[in-house]
Amino acid sequence: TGNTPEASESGSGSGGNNAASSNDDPGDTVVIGFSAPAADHGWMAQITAAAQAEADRYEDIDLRVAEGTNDVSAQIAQVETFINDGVDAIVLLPFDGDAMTPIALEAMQAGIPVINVDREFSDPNAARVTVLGDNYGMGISAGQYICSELGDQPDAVVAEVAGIDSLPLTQERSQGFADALAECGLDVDNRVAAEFTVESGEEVTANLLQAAPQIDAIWNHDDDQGIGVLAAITNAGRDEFFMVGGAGSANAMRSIQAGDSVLQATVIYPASQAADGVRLARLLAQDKGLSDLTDVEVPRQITLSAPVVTADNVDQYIDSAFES
Amino acid sequence: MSTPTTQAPPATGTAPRRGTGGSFLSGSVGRNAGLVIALVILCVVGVVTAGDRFASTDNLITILRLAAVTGVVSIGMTFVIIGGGIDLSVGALVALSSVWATTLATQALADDIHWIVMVGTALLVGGLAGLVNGVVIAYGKLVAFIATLAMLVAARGLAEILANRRTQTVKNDGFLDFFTASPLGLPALVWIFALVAVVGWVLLNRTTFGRRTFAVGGNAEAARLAGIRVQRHTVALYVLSGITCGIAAVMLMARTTTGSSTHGTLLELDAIAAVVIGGTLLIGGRGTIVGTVLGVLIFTSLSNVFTLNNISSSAQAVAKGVIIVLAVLLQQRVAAGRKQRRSPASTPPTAADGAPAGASPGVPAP
Amino acid sequence: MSTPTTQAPPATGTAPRRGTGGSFLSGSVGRNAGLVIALVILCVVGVVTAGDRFASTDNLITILRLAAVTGVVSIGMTFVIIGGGIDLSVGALVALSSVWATTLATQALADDIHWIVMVGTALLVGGLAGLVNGVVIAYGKLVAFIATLAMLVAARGLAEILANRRTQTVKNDGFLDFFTASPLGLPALVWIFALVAVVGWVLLNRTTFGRRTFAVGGNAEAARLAGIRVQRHTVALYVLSGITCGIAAVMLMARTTTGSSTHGTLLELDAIAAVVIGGTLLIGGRGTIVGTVLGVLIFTSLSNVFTLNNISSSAQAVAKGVIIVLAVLLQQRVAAGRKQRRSPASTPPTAADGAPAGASPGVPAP
Amino acid sequence: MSSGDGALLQMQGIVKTFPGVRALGGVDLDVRAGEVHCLLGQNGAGKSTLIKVLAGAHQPDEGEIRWDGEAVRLTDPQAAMKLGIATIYQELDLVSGLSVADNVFLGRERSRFGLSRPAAAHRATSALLERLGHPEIRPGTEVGALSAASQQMVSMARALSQDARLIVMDEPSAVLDNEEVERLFAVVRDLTADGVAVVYISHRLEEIRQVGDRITVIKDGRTVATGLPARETPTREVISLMTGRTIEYVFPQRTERAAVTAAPLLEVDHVTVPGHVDDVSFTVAPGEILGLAGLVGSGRSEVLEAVYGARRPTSGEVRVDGQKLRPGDVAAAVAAGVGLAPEERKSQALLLGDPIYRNITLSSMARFARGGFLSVRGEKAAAREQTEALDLRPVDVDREVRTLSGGNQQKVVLARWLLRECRVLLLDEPTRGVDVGARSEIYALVRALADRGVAVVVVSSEIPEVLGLADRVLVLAEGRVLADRPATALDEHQVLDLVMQGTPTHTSKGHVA
Ligand SMILES: Nc1ncnc2c1ncn2[C@@H]1O[C@H](COP(=O)(O)OP(=O)(O)OP(=O)(O)O)[C@@H](O)[C@H]1O
Ligand SMILES: Nc1ncnc2c1ncn2[C@@H]1O[C@H](COP(=O)(O)OP(=O)(O)OP(=O)(O)O)[C@@H](O)[C@H]1O
Ligand SMILES: [Mg+2]
Ligand SMILES: [Mg+2]
Repeated sequence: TGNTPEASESGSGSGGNNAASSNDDPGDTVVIGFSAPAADHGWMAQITAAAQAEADRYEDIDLRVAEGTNDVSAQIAQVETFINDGVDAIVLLPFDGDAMTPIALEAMQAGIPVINVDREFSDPNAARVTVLGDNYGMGISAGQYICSELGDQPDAVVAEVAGIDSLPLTQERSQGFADALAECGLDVDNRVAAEFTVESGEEVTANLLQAAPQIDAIWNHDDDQGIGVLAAITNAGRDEFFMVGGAGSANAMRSIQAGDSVLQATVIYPASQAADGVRLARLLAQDKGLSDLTDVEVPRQITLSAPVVTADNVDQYIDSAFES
Repeated sequence: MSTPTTQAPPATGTAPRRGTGGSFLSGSVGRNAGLVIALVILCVVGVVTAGDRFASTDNLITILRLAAVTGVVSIGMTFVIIGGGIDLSVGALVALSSVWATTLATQALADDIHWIVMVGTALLVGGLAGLVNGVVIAYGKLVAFIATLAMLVAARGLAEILANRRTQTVKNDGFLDFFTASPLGLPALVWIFALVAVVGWVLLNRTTFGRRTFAVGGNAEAARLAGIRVQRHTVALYVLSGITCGIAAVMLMARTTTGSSTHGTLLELDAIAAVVIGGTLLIGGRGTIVGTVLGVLIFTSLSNVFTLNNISSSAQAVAKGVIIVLAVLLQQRVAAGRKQRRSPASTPPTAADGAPAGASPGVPAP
Repeated sequence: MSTPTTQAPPATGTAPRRGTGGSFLSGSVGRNAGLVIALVILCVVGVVTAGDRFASTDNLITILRLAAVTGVVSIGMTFVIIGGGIDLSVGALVALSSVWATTLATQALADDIHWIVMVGTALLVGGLAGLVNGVVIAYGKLVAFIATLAMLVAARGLAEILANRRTQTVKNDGFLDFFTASPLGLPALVWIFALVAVVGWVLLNRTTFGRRTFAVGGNAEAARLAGIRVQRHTVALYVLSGITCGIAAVMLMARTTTGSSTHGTLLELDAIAAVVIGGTLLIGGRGTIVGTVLGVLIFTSLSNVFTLNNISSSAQAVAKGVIIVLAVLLQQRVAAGRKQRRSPASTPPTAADGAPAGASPGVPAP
Repeated sequence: MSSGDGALLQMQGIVKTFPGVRALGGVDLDVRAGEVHCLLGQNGAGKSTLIKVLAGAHQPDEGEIRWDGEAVRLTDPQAAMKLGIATIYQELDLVSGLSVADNVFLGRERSRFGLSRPAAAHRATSALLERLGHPEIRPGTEVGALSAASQQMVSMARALSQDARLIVMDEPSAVLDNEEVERLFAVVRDLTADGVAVVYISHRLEEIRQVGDRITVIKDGRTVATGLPARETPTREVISLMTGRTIEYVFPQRTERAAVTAAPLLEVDHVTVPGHVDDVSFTVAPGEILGLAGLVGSGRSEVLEAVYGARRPTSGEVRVDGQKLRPGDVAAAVAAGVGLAPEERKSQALLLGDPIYRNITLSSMARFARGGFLSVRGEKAAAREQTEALDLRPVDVDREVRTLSGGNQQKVVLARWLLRECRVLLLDEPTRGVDVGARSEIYALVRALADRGVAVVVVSSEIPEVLGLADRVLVLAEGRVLADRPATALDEHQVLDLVMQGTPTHTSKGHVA
């Protein structure tokens, strides 16, 4: 599941790159509560699936997966249930980091380590460890890639197909993208927002392509909706531009590898974060450290990088990419 | 309800139907016996499968606290639906109220004066948006479904603009302290829910406002001919619903310490489902607060039991669908059985016998 | 529609309503003059703000193609709603059908035999799920809202389990070639939409089935006593809706080259909104296919115009809410005006006069 | 009885137009305090529209209303109620989900600080119902569970509760039986003795003679006669004023029937519906008209419903032409050639929002369909034929049934079964709300159908109607058959006696579910 094949500090991966460490030896059974938003798109589904798969690798992990929900109030109740239940650790991918902060604090105060995944809490004390994808960095990476391709054309038309617009992470990605483009004198000429689903991707892109008769580059935040984005592009018979994806699904990477579509590159947003979280939760609960690191204590924050995958390096990533 | 034979179609308003008011215990709860049984079964399943983890006080409080937000909105929704309308905008109004009550400006004002300013803002915003709904529906004569759908879309957009799509954190300690306290061992949110439910019950069953709500929803023409100002009453119902959204916003703000344009997503479906499962007719004129409260509790306990038993979300979804159908069928059978016992002479209900309006969105159970 | 003077409440069944069938042009379109005007205004705005980018053939085809999926589902929904029901499960059924029709097994079968197997699977799955809806509602006597809500939850869960939450890619070239072709310059999807709309119109207005649908939705008891098998007919309506979901699934598979459990998210709201904005009463017994088609086109053009003008999604939302309300108000005024002209002697509509039932979810425009 | 000459109410030149219809084209009406003023007119003449104008429910286009000599504007129902005008509408205007007491005080709830006082309302309601002679209706009962007659009493109680100076009653007796009409009249006389004026609308001319003081006749939305003395004006004159024709108000000649020996067409064998129908058996021969007499609540409607399959009997069977009908299956009964014109036309028979022709062809659709495709033209032509035969107004078959007057709506239902050409026709109160002219036409029609070999069963609360129209009469009480005799062998008093014998106490008629 790991998208970081070079065995990054996250130390995760069903690839088992570092599975040799003694940390994998069975210990006391650890009950881990896991709560994430509704698995209403491939990346999020993969997050839960990877967490489950990670837990299955260890016979000493008992993972309690709460129903994915986009209702913060319901997600709070799930964490409350975990606290009542006295689980040993909680891996939490909040629908809204700020909104989940108080309940996470409560859990920490109750002595349950909370591993915050993907969307950050507003209070650092609310989590023992924070595993983050780098949303702003993703936008930067995408922007820089486009700059490198188009930097010499100040009039180039750049379009953006964002994800769910009301999520802060979308804002961060767009911000990073805009900032990086500004570096080379470009800006976003057309922007639409989809819902992370194939269908919405197709729909907004169909309209986008009508709005912009001539485009040089498109950044699409999410490879799930990207399938729809590509379908719309094929339907419209357009190929005058190149496209950069986001998240890094296997599908997208195969497309890049084949080089048969406008998709030239994608920016990885690791779907392994929750799996990392589960693994860290186990270590914390069993009072172990990260023996592979110099500082064996589990660190407070881990930010996963957002590398750009192109035809040149796709082979390196494709095996660990998630199927959406 | 009566024997299905004589069940008239919803559109005629002459269908024999179940009682509305009635005394609290013998009436409302009795009439909702099926729901109570469904809830009890759910609890038994919870205890059997999760043991003490389910039956603990903490867990029950968790269920109640989760039920509180949806519950408050559902009470307002009950009024609107009994009055013959529907309010799809509740989730968006919760979001808008929460955002408005947590803007920097409002919070600054709250710091200067008192945190009650934030509460007032939330209620005011909810109430005003409800007023707009009501006026458009009653005087503009727009179909409620469309008018409140438009409000849903617009209010969420406005909330996003106000909040600039960021989550706004509540900084005011007075506010947080007040609403996260647990007087007498019950969280403030649960107290608020209880209060709103009781006030709602009294308002619906013991005041002229409540009587008129039934009349407006049951037969608006008759209500008009009886001298009730139907339009004005309709507006009042949507304002009421908007105010409950404001209350729910305050509760969410307390629970999450944030105001956000994503609060209350799909809350409208939860609320309507709770109201309808609680026996309120979608065509109006009929419904109970107790049924709504039971409906909310059933949905909340269901997810709690699922979470405790670690069922995968997809399987949960399938199970939830089946359980909803079973719960309502149970409620119907029990109600039919009670009816039988009360009037032993009446025909046993048979499938072939009448029950013509299965197709209708609001047809009561036989 | 008539002057508000005589507007009676829905619950009494005496509300003045618009005609149902009528000849195609003078009737349906004429009755929907307000919607046509709204659509024209929208187009004018599109041309003014986006010029050729809006008025180009490509763009119009884009609009039509995007309208097609929602459109097909809305046609089925129109039948269900006219028949006095509601189907909240359509989005989930689209997802389930699309997933089932794109499983490895189905695709293997399709490769062996013919891609029509995939189409057949989608239609069959949709139809069967509709059958379950219909049986639970007509014979189990569950409120349609709850029964189809349960189906929504369950079908999406089942789709997730089937697909293991993966997006399944359509590999069959025959299928893709057929459905992405553009005979006579119009995309296949648009042809399908047109075909479904025409068949739906004929079925509703020119056959005994359609006539029974109006009767069942208008007054189920009267329909039963007139010798119509109401329960059986109700089942047929939900099966019909399920089949349109299957068709929509095929169209989505063609459009996105995938089957996915996330297809059709919130499609139910879009479809119901289109049906209702098209003038179909939520209480049943009244509605037109033409109105529904116009409703779908209005919603689709709206997003198109917004995108062409590069408006932020939040501002789009606010504007959309306001425009929906304005469009419906316009439709009402125009209809009232037409009525006036037809009967010059009649009273000018006054607010004081009647119009009691603003509250009802299904109240027609005056 | 009429006290004082100063008119309490004067309406002059009232004009009211609906889209496409001029319902009132200049009506005058003056009512004195303490009198019973009868309003007569054919179906669709505009009586109900006039009283709705008076009640503030409709705004007139033109005309003047004077109350106590002063011009008033009745902008809404409240304005009329404030003046002291109480109205009992023709269409029951109750909220079926609310209790009796709630309905009586709807809009004028007994309350203190906004909190309702159910006990006070219940007490007051009990007193009113007692005064109306219906103590058995409990104030807490839900109105939807009451029979139509009891609901009428609730409307009445509501009017009385307003302490009005003028009470308008639009066909209050339509759903009542003889005895209840008598009690109603007693109340009316009490009221007028107290100086309250009553506007009384009915199609039963004998009632007008019993209770009325003066008559106003409306024809096609215009007053054609006013202030006629109710008792002295000859029936013939009233009818000709109403209809513009002279019609003999008589029943059609019974056909001399040797047919009694013919094999029965409809056989009802020991049918029991618990609580409603108790072991009822009878047969009807082709060409025979069977009348069912009995008090309201005696189970006559239920017998028809059981025969028709709308209600499922627990035992017994129904045969048509020797073929057993599937119990509880209306469609099977219709397919076997049985038709039912139900008691509550609005809720049970009509698609109010649909045009007339669709209502008429609803049960005969197959005839106009080829391969499921309908010929609307054929439908309309056939419907027009029926409306002409029944003198249904308006003649435009595209008109929505909702906009028709009550009596014309009844004709639409009859037209449906005439078109269907059934072999067995079940008519539940076929002339309820139908004017005298149309009544005679309906009688003639029913007889003509019988002569064509149709077996007809008629339920009516008007005993003379049953006796006059039917060949044979079944007297029912509490769901049992008390007598089965040729109509000629019975008279009104005998029927009433039978009914009374079969009904031990009259409170047992409690119409409570
Ligand atoms: N809401 C309405 N819209 C259109 N036309 C109407 C409406 N109400 C009544 N009419 C028409 O007005 C005329 C008078 O109807 P009204 O109900 O006053 O008759 P009526 O004298 O009470 O008849 P009946 O004895 O059958 O009750 C009829 O032609 C009727 O069709
Ligand atoms: N919906 C109902 N539920 C329970 N009981 C009912 C219902 N409708 C009628 N009844 C009861 O059934 C009995 C027969 O009623 P119904 O009025 O149909 O008799 P009927 O002889 O046909 O009188 P009518 O002259 O009014 O037609 C009465 O006791 C009545 O109260
Ligand atoms: Mg009348
Ligand atoms: Mg009866």
